[in-house]
Amino acid sequence: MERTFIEEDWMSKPDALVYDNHPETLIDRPLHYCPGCHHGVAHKEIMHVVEELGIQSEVIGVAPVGCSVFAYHYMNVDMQEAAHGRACAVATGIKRVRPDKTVFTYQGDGDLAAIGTAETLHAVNRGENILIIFINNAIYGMTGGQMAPTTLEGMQTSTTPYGRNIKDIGYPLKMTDLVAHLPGAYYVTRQSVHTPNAVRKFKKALKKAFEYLKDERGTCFVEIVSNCPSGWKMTPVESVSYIEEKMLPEFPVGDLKTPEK
Amino acid sequence: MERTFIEEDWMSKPDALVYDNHPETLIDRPLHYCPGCHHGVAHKEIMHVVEELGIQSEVIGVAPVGCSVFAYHYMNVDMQEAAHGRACAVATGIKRVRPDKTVFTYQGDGDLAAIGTAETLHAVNRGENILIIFINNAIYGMTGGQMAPTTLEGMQTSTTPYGRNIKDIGYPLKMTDLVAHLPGAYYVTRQSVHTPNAVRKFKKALKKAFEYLKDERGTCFVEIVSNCPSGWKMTPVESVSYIEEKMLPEFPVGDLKTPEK
Amino acid sequence: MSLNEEIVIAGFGGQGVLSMGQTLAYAAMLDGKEVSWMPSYGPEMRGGTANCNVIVSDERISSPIVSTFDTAIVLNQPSLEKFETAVKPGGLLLYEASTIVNKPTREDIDVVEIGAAKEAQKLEKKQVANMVMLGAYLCKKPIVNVGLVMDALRKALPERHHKLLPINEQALERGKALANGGG
Amino acid sequence: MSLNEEIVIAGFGGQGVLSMGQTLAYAAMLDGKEVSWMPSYGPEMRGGTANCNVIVSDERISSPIVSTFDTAIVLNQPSLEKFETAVKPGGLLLYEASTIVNKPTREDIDVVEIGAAKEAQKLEKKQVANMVMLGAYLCKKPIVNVGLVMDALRKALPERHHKLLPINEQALERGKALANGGG
Amino acid sequence: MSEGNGKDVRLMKGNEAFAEAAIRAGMDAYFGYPITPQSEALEYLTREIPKRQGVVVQAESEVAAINMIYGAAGAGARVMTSSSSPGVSLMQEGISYIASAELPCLLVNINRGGPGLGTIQPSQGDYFQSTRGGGHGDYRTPVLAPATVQEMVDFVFEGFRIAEEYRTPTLILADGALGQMMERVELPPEGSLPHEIPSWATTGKTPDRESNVITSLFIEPEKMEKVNEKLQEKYRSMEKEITFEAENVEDADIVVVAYGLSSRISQKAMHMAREKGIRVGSFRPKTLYPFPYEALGKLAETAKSFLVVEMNAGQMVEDVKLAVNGKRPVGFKGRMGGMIPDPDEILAAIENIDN
Amino acid sequence: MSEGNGKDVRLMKGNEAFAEAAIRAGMDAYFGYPITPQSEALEYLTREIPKRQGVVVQAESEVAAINMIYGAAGAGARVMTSSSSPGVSLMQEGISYIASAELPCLLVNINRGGPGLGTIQPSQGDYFQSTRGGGHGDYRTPVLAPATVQEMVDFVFEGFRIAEEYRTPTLILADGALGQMMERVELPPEGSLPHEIPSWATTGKTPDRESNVITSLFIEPEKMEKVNEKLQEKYRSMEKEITFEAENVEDADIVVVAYGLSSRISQKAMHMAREKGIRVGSFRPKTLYPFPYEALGKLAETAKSFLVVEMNAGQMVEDVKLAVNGKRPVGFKGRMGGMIPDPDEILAAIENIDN
Amino acid sequence: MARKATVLIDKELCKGCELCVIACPLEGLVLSDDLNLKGYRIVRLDTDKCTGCVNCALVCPDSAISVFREPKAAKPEAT
Amino acid sequence: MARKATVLIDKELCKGCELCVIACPLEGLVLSDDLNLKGYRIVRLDTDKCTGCVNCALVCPDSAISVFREPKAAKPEAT
Ligand SMILES: Cc1ncc(C[n+]2csc(CCOP(=O)(O)OP(=O)(O)O)c2C)c(N)n1
Ligand SMILES: Cc1ncc(C[n+]2csc(CCOP(=O)(O)OP(=O)(O)O)c2C)c(N)n1
Ligand code: SF4
Ligand code: SF4
Ligand code: SF4
Ligand code: SF4
Ligand code: SF4
Ligand code: SF4
Ligand SMILES: [Mg+2]
Ligand SMILES: [Mg+2]
Repeated sequence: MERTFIEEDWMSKPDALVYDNHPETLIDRPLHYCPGCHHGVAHKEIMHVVEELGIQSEVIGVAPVGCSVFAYHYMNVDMQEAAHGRACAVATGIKRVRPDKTVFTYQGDGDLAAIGTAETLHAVNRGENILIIFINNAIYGMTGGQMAPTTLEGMQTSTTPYGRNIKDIGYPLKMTDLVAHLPGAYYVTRQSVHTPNAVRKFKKALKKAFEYLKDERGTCFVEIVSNCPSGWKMTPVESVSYIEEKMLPEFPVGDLKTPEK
Repeated sequence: MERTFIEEDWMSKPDALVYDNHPETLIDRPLHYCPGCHHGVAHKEIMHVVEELGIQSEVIGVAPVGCSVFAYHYMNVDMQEAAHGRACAVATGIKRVRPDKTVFTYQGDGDLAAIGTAETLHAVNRGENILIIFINNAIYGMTGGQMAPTTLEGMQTSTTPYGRNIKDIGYPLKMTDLVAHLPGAYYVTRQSVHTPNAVRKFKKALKKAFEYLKDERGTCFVEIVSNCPSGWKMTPVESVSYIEEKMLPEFPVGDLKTPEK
Repeated sequence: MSLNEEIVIAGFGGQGVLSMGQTLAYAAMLDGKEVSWMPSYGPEMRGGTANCNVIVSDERISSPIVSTFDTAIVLNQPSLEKFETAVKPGGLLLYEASTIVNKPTREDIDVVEIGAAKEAQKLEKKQVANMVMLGAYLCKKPIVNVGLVMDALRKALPERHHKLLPINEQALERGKALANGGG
Repeated sequence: MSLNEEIVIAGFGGQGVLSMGQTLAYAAMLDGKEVSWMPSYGPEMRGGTANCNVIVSDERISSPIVSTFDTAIVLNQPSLEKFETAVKPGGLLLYEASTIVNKPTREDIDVVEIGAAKEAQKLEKKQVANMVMLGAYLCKKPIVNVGLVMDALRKALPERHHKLLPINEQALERGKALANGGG
Repeated sequence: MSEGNGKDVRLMKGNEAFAEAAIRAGMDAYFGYPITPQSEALEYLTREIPKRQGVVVQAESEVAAINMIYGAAGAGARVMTSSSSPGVSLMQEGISYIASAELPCLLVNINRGGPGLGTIQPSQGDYFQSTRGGGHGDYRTPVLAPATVQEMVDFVFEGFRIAEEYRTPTLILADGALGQMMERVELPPEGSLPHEIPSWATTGKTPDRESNVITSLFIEPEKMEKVNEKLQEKYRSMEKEITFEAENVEDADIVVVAYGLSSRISQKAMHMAREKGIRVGSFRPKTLYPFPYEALGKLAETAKSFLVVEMNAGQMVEDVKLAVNGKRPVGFKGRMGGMIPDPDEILAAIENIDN
Repeated sequence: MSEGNGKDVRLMKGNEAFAEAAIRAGMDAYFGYPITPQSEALEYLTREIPKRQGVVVQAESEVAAINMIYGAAGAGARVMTSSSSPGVSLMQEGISYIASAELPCLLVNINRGGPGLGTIQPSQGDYFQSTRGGGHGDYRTPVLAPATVQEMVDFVFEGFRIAEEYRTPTLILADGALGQMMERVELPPEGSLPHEIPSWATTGKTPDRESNVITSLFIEPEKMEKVNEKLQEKYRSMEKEITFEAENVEDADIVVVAYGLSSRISQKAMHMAREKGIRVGSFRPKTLYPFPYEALGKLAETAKSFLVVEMNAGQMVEDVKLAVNGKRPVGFKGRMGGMIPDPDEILAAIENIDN
Repeated sequence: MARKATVLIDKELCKGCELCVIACPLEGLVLSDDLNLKGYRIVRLDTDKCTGCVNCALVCPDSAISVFREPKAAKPEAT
Repeated sequence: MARKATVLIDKELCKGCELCVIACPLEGLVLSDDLNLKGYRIVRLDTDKCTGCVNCALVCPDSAISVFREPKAAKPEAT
């Protein structure tokens, strides 16, 4: 691997590596995602946060069914692969029997907001002390780009070939807003990872979420407005503009609920 | 039956009967409910409204699994008995293939707000042109008085024998509030039937709901804050006070969303 | 002949129908008998009625649900309607006086009216009407002695309710007396 | 001998791998042959690769999925790695010149490099690289004639794209020429 | 993509073929949820139905989809859903309800490798679930097992007919390969399967009739037993729908029994064996329920042994044994978890018996 | 309610008895959803667990409950859920996942009359679902069929042991009567079934080991086939767990085969028949899967015929036929939809064979 | 004085829940000691002053109550 | 002039998505014509001015980028 190659003398100094692309918490293995897919960004930065907080041995993750079904191939923490939509129920099961652990789910919009609606809302309503990471790319990536509940109005997908028609099939579902309305939710935020600064903000929010979990006062919920270049039939670079121009107006980033409020 | 017995001369005049306890839309059959159960009040008045609107032949109802599973024994309209929690999906199926009909569901809080959470919210989010009647008695009546998602804090049920503990099992779920947040919801209201005036208001709201349905602009949703003397282990009369003093503060009546707003 | 007594106890929800059956079954179990107790369950409960089958036997019990009975103890009118015909010829039908409008009509069985509610009122504890009834039954069919019933109650009731044991015993005795034509 | 040709076509998602296979299968179907076309499907697509099996036969086809091939047409390096070993001895391996870093090494099969992408660029329509490749294949194994391939394209393409037929035909011909050592 | 000889002949994917067939069979509505390897059906329908006739709704889950089917079927519509193994498992409660309420509908399971999330590759691991009613209670569903894309089309028509004639949910069980592969198909003309709204459907109570009620609840066990007796009677009467394909069985020493994709491969193996002089026949049930017990039982009088080939751990083996009833040995050759057997290994299994 | 003779003897409802047994067997967590006729289990546990040890959560549905079970079992806990027929149907996907991921857990199905919403009365209509894996793919679950409230207790201990020894979801299948009735039970002491957190469980990755992963996804069919082979091997190895109860079979002309409640009634009928001089024996499988094929097959050498008695349409009949393998006729007497046969009608069926 | 309004209570439908009792503004309904065939104590009207306000009927869960009111003298029909 | 910071790009991990390219404030990363073994065109650093801002690494989905910055001269240790 080239990354062990030293080009300048100072590079071998201990502090020189300011961004380590493979922290201990990230398994060194090529990702299976399409080029430019934000799942990769999210995985990597979640694991950076786990590394920075030094909680690797406390964490138990739950992977969904969706493109990120193999999250456990990359995240170097104990993990369980849940059935489609049931990650929050699985996380509940884990957390209830291992109350001293930090349990998180990582779920797509099909998983969390379609088939998993009940499990998600009820876990939050019970105030389960878990962290739900919701990666919303407004489409079913895994199965070939079908409409998700979060698909934007007019957006073309393989099951809305003429664009999502509100009258027929309804509105982009704002799960995060619903979650924020539940008293069991403790910290609820929506972020994105489409620019370096967005990534920085996401990391900060995620770190907060992990920390708030320790309060044991309810569910933490972090949405990531994300992309799917393949499903959107765009280049990764185009997908970044689409996020900026279409996704964020519908799903604006920011905290929806904080413990202080 | 005694009700054909005429005590005063004027009683045989055509206009004398100002409250007919058995309109054509209500099947003349003793109800199986416990004494004082509000399911009976709700059934009767829903059918009075159908009668008054003259829509008996247009209406298709969906009964839930819950004490009102036999609603079709009483409501003299075409009906389908849905699986537990799935009434909104069943109603969607009916309405999509019979778009000219008026389709309603009648569901308890276990049915609609626990196992049926996803089906309910997604039907509303799709803006299905159906009417959802949600009878919330804060308990699972049918199965013997277990906790429902809407059970009040501290309330004793057969599965919260020491009172509902928020920390452990979460908060009374306000489904109607969640529904009102969805753009697919057209008219959302919460009513009760515990006093004569409450019944009058409920009827008015229900009539509006049926009428709004004709606009074909989204889902109408009517919650009825209701009782379960058996599950609550109270007399019917005590249950009326409980509604007034405990239920209504948590579930206040009124419109949550109207087409005008 | 070996004992095999099949009983139905039926009435309203609040009348202590189920616990009467349990107490009887428990007492018989303490006596070394094979016993089973089986409640009716389900939506028919919604109407407010409840009933249970109790079987006390010297032999292993096959099914806890039976459709004809050696004894029916009925505490309200709908139960009478439901179970009068289910009593085996020569069997016993005990009923609560105050709740029955249309009296039983069968003549091939032993029909006994008991004013258990009234008797309980006299004891100033209407909850023990079921024990009056049980006492009456045990008078007619002494399949287990009252001492064991008291043992059963002692074990079934939580400690803090043991102060109620004496009144239950009184009720049982009054029931016996009533069934004996006394009281 | 009766015809039974089993082909795999593999490359990146955007390279027209699947439609190349469909066109071939369709043409052979028009020729009265038994055909099957089977895509790879599933998460391995996430990496951006795609492949399909095509079988053209005089006889009823048993399984549409086979693990060794008479011909492999590969359009990128990972596909070469995956399928080089799967070509039957004596079989044919066609590969796209521009995407292959490490060349194939087998000597018991017929290995042909085709600069299909470059050729398509010359035609100023990079989408037809797959047809160049198909032409090259049909030169090596004329299991169906180019006229039928054009018929297949005509039927498969929506009317509004029929203006593209000529350039596709050109591409097919260029491919044939390339494989013939020409071009 | 038609051949232009009057017949409507195309090269089609199994998933698209059965979707197109449904439109042509006059399907009123489809409710479904994406899952590999059958999502193309929903995709095809969302593309075609807006241009043609009917309703198509992407449900929020398979649980919702099957209950939408219940509702629409109860309202008298001709309806279909499709899914693959995990999704079909989620439908089991709903299917039991539909069977009990006696509603007609067509379900398609494009079987993938299980259990659990498994693989998305072709499998026949859902045989038990399909033929024994994976849901609760004593119900069965007729199960049709196509072996070609053409049959994916034909069995849609057949499936709707059976569903409506017997008022029963009817299942097409095919493996992932049949859903994904393209083959030549000839499509029947649109509207060739007539359909009237049945009188029992919930279409609004008119003054001339009592209210129609669709339910599966019969709280008194005496009534529920009657319902069950009626169902069992119906299942018995379905025996006349049994179909199968037998080849070379007359003189066969060994009969290979297989359905769907594995039957095609088995037939190839049979031909290979015949070339080697081994007298092999092939028997393919097209209906897995009701199962051709009788026809297979008769073969036990002439054949010396049976070999069942499945893409599972040997589920149909039980039915074959029940048919053969101890008269002859029943062997098994299977692949699991998404693997497809090849003709050579079946041939080897045949030769193994023969020796 | 103990007898006070040292032993802990009580008069208990089946539902409460198995719940109490679970606490005594060291259950770490229970996740469930109310449904008649088994809601008393959840009620009992919500009452007892706060005073004792463990976790109890009322889930929002059976789908959620079974997935909570998956999570908790994956984290190494000893877990149980219970439900009744429609609820168990909803769990089928989850059970298939648990089987595939090889997680131990105990499931209790207090079977009621189906299909559909049906009745809430006792039934054995879920035999197929239980023994053939109602979910997708080639998995099985060991199935224990208690016939007394005492066995409802004993089989909880047995069930946890089997679940953990084989890393498999294990099912107790009992009918509604066994859940609702009270009988005498003797309770084993608390903590008599040791339990350690298994090394494969997700308990947090420590530096001394790789991360633990619980999954049922093996996307390459080659791997998934391996997983399946391992499962099949495991199922074969379970055969040593087969248990049954045979009475009067040595000299029997007719063997009545029944499980659960119907076996009790059948035994009564057997005694009645013996009194009439008919040589009847009774055979009761306690494990429905793995099924005692061999033991029953041996009886086919001495008995002249078999009569299967079930509270369903004749589901175990298939297993008995598979065991008897054509050697003897297999008759059937059943009631459906929540009806319970009485000894007289079984006797009549016996006499019918005898003549 | 003749009554202006009255209610009819279907004895066999009444379950004695007393919801009508607390709904009557006149406190005109009372639980009697009579049992119906189901064994419920039933309600009866114990006033001549009933106004026909229908309150009781509205809250009765069992549709046991119908309400009658003396019609106003019919207006002479317009010709 | 020696570089003050640089990035290392793992060639075999890069998928040529260009998200890093648009993230670099210096426009210092470019898609090269080189293919890696998977057949992706890969990105390379085309500047000496890299500041080590880590923007590129943050947005790289495939963890292909690590960033190095010359450490400040260590402060003399307190004794
Ligand atoms: C029960 C069930 N239904 C459907 C599927 C098929 N399926 C797999 S992933 C998925 C949706 C993926 O979309 P999303 O959750 O948004 O994740 P993404 O791939 O977009 O990251 C579906 C429908 C399944 N595996 N299981
Ligand atoms: C799948 C399934 N799970 C559980 C049940 C059992 N069940 C029947 S009704 C009910 C809840 C009833 O509560 P609710 O909906 O509030 O209605 P209520 O009786 O209070 O009117 C439950 C859990 C069932 N029938 N089906
Ligand atoms: S399909 Fe979409 S979500 Fe899935 S890996 Fe590709 S780009 Fe990412
Ligand atoms: S149990 Fe409760 S909800 Fe059900 S009928 Fe009785 S009072 Fe009504
Ligand atoms: S109609 Fe009004 S006044 Fe008359 S009894 Fe009823 S509530 Fe009382
Ligand atoms: S409200 Fe109706 S049921 Fe209740 S007491 Fe009055 S009349 Fe009887
Ligand atoms: S570290 Fe900053 S300056 Fe350097 S290449 Fe990356 S984005 Fe550009
Ligand atoms: S972001 Fe990463 S994968 Fe994408 S081009 Fe840059 S280095 Fe390559
Ligand atoms: Mg998505
Ligand atoms: Mg309720």
